[in-house]
Amino acid sequence: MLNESDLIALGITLKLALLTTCILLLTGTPLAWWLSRSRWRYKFLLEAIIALPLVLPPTVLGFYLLLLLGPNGPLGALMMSMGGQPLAFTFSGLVIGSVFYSMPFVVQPLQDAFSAIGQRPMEVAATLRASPLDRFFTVAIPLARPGFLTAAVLGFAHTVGEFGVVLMIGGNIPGETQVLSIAIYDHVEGLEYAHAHWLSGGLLLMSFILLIAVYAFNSRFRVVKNAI
Amino acid sequence: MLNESDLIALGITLKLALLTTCILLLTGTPLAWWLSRSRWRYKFLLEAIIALPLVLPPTVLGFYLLLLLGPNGPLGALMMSMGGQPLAFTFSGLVIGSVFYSMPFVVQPLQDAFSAIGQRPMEVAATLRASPLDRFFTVAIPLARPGFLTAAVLGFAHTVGEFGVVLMIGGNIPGETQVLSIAIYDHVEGLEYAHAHWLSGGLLLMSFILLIAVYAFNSRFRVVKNAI
Amino acid sequence: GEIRVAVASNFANTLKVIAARFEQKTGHHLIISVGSTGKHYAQIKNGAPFDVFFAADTYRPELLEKQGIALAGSRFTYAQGQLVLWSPDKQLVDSEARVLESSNFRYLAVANPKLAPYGRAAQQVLQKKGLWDSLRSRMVRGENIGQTFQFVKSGNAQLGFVAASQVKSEPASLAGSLWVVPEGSYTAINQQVVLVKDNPLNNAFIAFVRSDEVLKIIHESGYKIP
Amino acid sequence: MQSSIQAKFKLHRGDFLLDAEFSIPAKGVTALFGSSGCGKTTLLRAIAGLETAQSGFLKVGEMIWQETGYSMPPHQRPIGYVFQEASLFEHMNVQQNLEYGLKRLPEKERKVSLHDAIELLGIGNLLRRKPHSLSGGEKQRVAIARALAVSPQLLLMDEPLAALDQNRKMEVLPYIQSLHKELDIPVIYVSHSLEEVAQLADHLILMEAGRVVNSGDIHDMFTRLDLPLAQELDASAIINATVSGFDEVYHLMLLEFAGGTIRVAGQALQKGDEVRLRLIARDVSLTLEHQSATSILNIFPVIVDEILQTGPAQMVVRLLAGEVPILSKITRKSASELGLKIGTKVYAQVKSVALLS
Amino acid sequence: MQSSIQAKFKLHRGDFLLDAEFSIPAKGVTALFGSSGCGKTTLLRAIAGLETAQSGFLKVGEMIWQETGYSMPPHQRPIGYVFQEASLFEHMNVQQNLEYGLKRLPEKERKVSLHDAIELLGIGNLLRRKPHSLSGGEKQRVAIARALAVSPQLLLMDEPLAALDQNRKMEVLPYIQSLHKELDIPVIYVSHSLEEVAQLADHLILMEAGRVVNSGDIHDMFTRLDLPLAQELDASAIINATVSGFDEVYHLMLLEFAGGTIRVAGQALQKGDEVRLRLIARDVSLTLEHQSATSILNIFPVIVDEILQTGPAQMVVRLLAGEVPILSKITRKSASELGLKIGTKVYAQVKSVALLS
Ligand SMILES: Nc1ncnc2c1ncn2[C@@H]1O[C@H](COP(=O)(O)OP(=O)(O)OP(=O)(O)O)[C@@H](O)[C@H]1O
Ligand SMILES: Nc1ncnc2c1ncn2[C@@H]1O[C@H](COP(=O)(O)OP(=O)(O)OP(=O)(O)O)[C@@H](O)[C@H]1O
Ligand SMILES: [Mg+2]
Ligand SMILES: [Mg+2]
Repeated sequence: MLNESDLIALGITLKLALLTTCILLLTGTPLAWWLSRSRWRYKFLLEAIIALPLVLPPTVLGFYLLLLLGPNGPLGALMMSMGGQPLAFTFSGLVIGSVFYSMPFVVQPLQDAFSAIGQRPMEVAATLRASPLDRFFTVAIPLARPGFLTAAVLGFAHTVGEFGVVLMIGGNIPGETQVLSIAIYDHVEGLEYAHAHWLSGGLLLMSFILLIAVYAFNSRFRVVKNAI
Repeated sequence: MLNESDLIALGITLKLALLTTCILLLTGTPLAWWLSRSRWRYKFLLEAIIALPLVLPPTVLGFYLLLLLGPNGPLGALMMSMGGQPLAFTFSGLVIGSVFYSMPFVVQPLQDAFSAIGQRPMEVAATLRASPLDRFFTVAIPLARPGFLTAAVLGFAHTVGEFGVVLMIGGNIPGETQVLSIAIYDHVEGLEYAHAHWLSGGLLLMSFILLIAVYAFNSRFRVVKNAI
Repeated sequence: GEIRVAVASNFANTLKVIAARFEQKTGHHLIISVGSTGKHYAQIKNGAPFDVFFAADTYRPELLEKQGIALAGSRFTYAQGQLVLWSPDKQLVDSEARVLESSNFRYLAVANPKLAPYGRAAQQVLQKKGLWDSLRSRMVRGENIGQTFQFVKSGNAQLGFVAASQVKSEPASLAGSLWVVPEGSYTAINQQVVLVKDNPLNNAFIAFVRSDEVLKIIHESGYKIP
Repeated sequence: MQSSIQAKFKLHRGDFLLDAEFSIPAKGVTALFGSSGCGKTTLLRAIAGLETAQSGFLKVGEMIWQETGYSMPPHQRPIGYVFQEASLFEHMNVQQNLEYGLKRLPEKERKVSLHDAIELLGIGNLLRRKPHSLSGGEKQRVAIARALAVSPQLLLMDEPLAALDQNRKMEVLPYIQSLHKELDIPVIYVSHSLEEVAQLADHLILMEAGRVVNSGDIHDMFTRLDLPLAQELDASAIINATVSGFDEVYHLMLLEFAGGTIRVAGQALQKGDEVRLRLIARDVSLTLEHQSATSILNIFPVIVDEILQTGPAQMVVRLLAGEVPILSKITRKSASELGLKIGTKVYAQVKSVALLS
Repeated sequence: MQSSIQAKFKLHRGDFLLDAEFSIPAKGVTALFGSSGCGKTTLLRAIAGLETAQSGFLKVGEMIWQETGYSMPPHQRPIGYVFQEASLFEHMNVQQNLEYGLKRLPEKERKVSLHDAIELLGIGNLLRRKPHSLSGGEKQRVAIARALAVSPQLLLMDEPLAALDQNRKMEVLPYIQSLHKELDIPVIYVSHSLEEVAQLADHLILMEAGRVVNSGDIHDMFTRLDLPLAQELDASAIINATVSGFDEVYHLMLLEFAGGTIRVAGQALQKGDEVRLRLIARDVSLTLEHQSATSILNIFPVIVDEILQTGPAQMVVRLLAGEVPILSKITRKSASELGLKIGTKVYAQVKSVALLS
């Protein structure tokens, strides 16, 4: 049913999705926090820019990333001049592309969750000797828990399923940048439907189990508001 | 710069994105509400199922939708037997596919937003004579405002940018199911880069203006929590 | 009247020129849907309303014919793809393609052999040269010949096996270096067309495609005529 | 026959069990009194229909609000509810908060004047403000006005005045009273303050650990030595009296009750008006003789009815002033010096009398 | 030299302007008293450093917490803060809430015993519970304990006892007092209740519409007829006295103050102990002669110092009992009958005396 190359693609997919989700959470959290607290007048510009990559078709976005990161592109040229390697067709490139593309799915729910907390818990923590960083980790993040769950699930699932960007800047190199979504796509395009069904089924099952685990675990930690 | 067929594609895109977003909000809202209030033990199963379509590559998802909706598929056959038309390769088919695919981006933020409200405001409204439906519209929805914004933005942008599903079940028929994202993709594939740049630029600009308008408008209606 | 045509991405631009001609001549309008041949196959099988299908290979039109979805006997080869090894770099590609044995490049772009006939052709060429396995780690694969071209065009892959029609349609590309792969070192890339719906208008269009006028257009676009 | 509110609830909340049963008249103010955590809020919520999954029975007047298998949904119960925390709608300004319930009320059921409530609660200048910019007391006042605006047929108030200052309290309390007097709106009122209860309540429900330990008329409950109330710091007696005349020179009112005449500062009332007075037990001193040349104006003969020692040095004495029970808190020394026994005739000197209504 | 808290704040909140300046000793309890919306919470927040974008100056003891261009961040200020709404962390249980601040405190700075605070506030059985399952009063008690647990060098409390019942209040108040007595923690305490203020405060800051109208020693402030306090319903005098002996038979303590001896129930204290007493103005009656055969135990000679008419029928009289000012509220009729004038010598009968500490 699943051959070796499928398993390798599965491994890469998981690695990519996990890494991307981690990076998204790590970078998205401070960004979302800042967006939720800042009173900067032109904040809405930034908010709009973050959502913008979404409106381009993934392949096209991948195309522009390719132009940007390529040796003739501004970013690629910069990197090369600093002695770096071009990012296209590498796993790192995939990660960058995925992060860029899935950013809004992480930042927006987090921003909403942080906003919903309000000022008060942070003030209370301040009067209890917690430094800004301390209270961010011990109060803001635990209270924003549902937002983190949403952000992680959307970010992870979207990265697993996404393949336009990944295909474009990854180059579909087996063992390196060929992820499961591309493999399934290849099977469908190549009319190997049985194989595609197997792979899709497997992916769905795996994801379902993962999601169930996450949601079931989460439901035990709900913060209840004003029950009395 | 933009020719007639581009404008037609733009029209279809806007129509699709708006319609999809509306349908998503209309169906996602009660679903998210139910998810946020229900204490059903196996709720997490449903939550997982909603997020599931995300993990399949869009084209593959589209493929399965095609199998399902096509004249040989169970749903398509059913519709035919009831005297209906098969949905594949029609605008309605596009809408169904997009709704299905973007559902988690709408349901999750809404569910979070509804959960964040807590019981109290609804109880207060009940003691002020508001029926369940009344208080849902006058209290729950306004208080879940940030969630609606996030849901609408993610849902809309994702539908505009999405093209895998749309390509598969729409068939890229100009004037009918060819949306802008496919048109851009075609131009890139057809090496008409200049045209692709123009279209992408236009799409980005339009979306940017739209997003800015939404966010700027929204920032004037923020609900502030416990400021004193 | 209207004719709905599904066309493989690589032939789309050429078909648009043909369509314009046809419209001019007959006043009939062509609605062109561009896509990958695999996708079109799945769609036609599932009831897509296409009248004519310009595929990128022979396999899928054949299948449709066998399954009785396409009109038996309507199938014929409308163009033959020409494989070239191309680089935007003026110096890189020599007339013998020795560059392939050198380490002067990091990535070689090839279309996915499983999906794209150009990819299969490139595979055959490389296998003949005994390079297929050794170049594996330096090969990036495009889903179709369009993407393969973009890999090279954007400079991320230094060279790649692309279609002659692509290099031709992009005047700037001609400035680069080019090796036209000799015929015979790969199975001919026959692109076939098949009628899905039989009616006079569609037949008229097919007849037009067979006309010399059109053959000339196809040839000028970088394809060979069978 | 007088209409009544009959209730019986049994419900669990974690380890806590509310098992309360009471019957009170469906008029006047009923105070719900008990220590923190005894279940007052839970009981109030049950009455409002906000506690789900409960079994119980509730009949208000002729209407059954709840019985086995049926519970009228909260929004159909003609109640007003002031929550323990102000709970304003954050997305509406003060005016919109106030009008929320009002708008949902048919024109002809509008009896309470929102305008009056706004005036009295001093929130007229806050109407355009959002809740987040209000102070604690301001929020609470808006919440009270909002609950009043629905012209409820039963008003449920959960410590509504805790956040208000004394002066404002003294303005709001009579207004709440007037509600039930003029508009016939019964009120169930949770309070920690005996002073508030004395001021306001006609009826009292005494709670302890989820149960109703006693309920009844306030005059009675306040002066029963077997209830904990008489031992509270603020123990007092509530008596009804009638205005019988005025002392024009000194601006005093003469108030007649079964046990004598009481003089109180003020002249606002009419002859014949009924008033309620509070005699705080520690303000009532006892003498054997009728004393003169004292600033204490109110002195009348009483008979010792019951004596309870409440500490090594303290006693509470229940006195009857012509059948009307009043309390006096005195030291054991005084009691002994005066030779108090049940039946002893003494004079009660009441230093200060609070005119409650 | 005594260390002090000096503050000067000026800040806007919409239309509201806080423009407050005061200097109080950095010891004992300072009450912040004023009507709803006058800016008490805002001032307290400014002291805690929670109001941003403010200009001001704040010096506590020798430390400057804020001056132009500098503001010590809130988490570095050694304060404890009890918010007007309990504001517990919803994601932690009670125990975790209590330990949150404690954990962040170096071992050697831990002076307040969390265990004692838990005992006293009666929240020992709630430790495993989440805030959403607590009653209003329970939440507030946890919040108090949590603020105490950080062993603050300045305790800021915003109406902390509003949600507590009388009995619990009477337990918590002395505890708060003991904090500043035993651990030398100064407290700034917002309250609406003059009773609480009298009970607790050594110092008083009187606020009105965003400004400090007066601040000073509580003995002084309470008996000044030019301040609004003397006209409050609960107007009273606070006096200091020393335990001078016991009446073993009747369990009475004899308390000596400059104006005479006061007898109060109880025997808990040692001879020589300093105590504080509250004499409520309406409990103080005046006679021309020294009366006997009365249950009033405390009678002493005083001289009329000042008289203020507070209504058509009411007067407040400021009396000096051997230099110690006390207040008496009497009717105009009584004043006239007794012929009161400044300098008149009369006897003050004090019906009930509240022993405050
Ligand atoms: N954003 C704002 N716009 C206008 N006024 C404001 C704003 N924020 C606060 N205020 C006003 O500032 C005043 C002071 O509020 P604060 O909370 O300090 O009062 P407080 O003395 O604590 O009252 P309470 O006893 O009711 O709690 C209030 O009158 C409030 O309405
Ligand atoms: N989920 C729960 N688990 C355990 N105990 C609970 C739960 N919910 C409520 N309780 C308990 O029920 C009791 C009654 O709560 P309620 O709010 O009715 O008290 P209350 O009389 O209003 O007190 P307060 O005067 O402090 O507001 C409290 O002791 C509370 O701790
Ligand atoms: Mg309560
Ligand atoms: Mg306040």
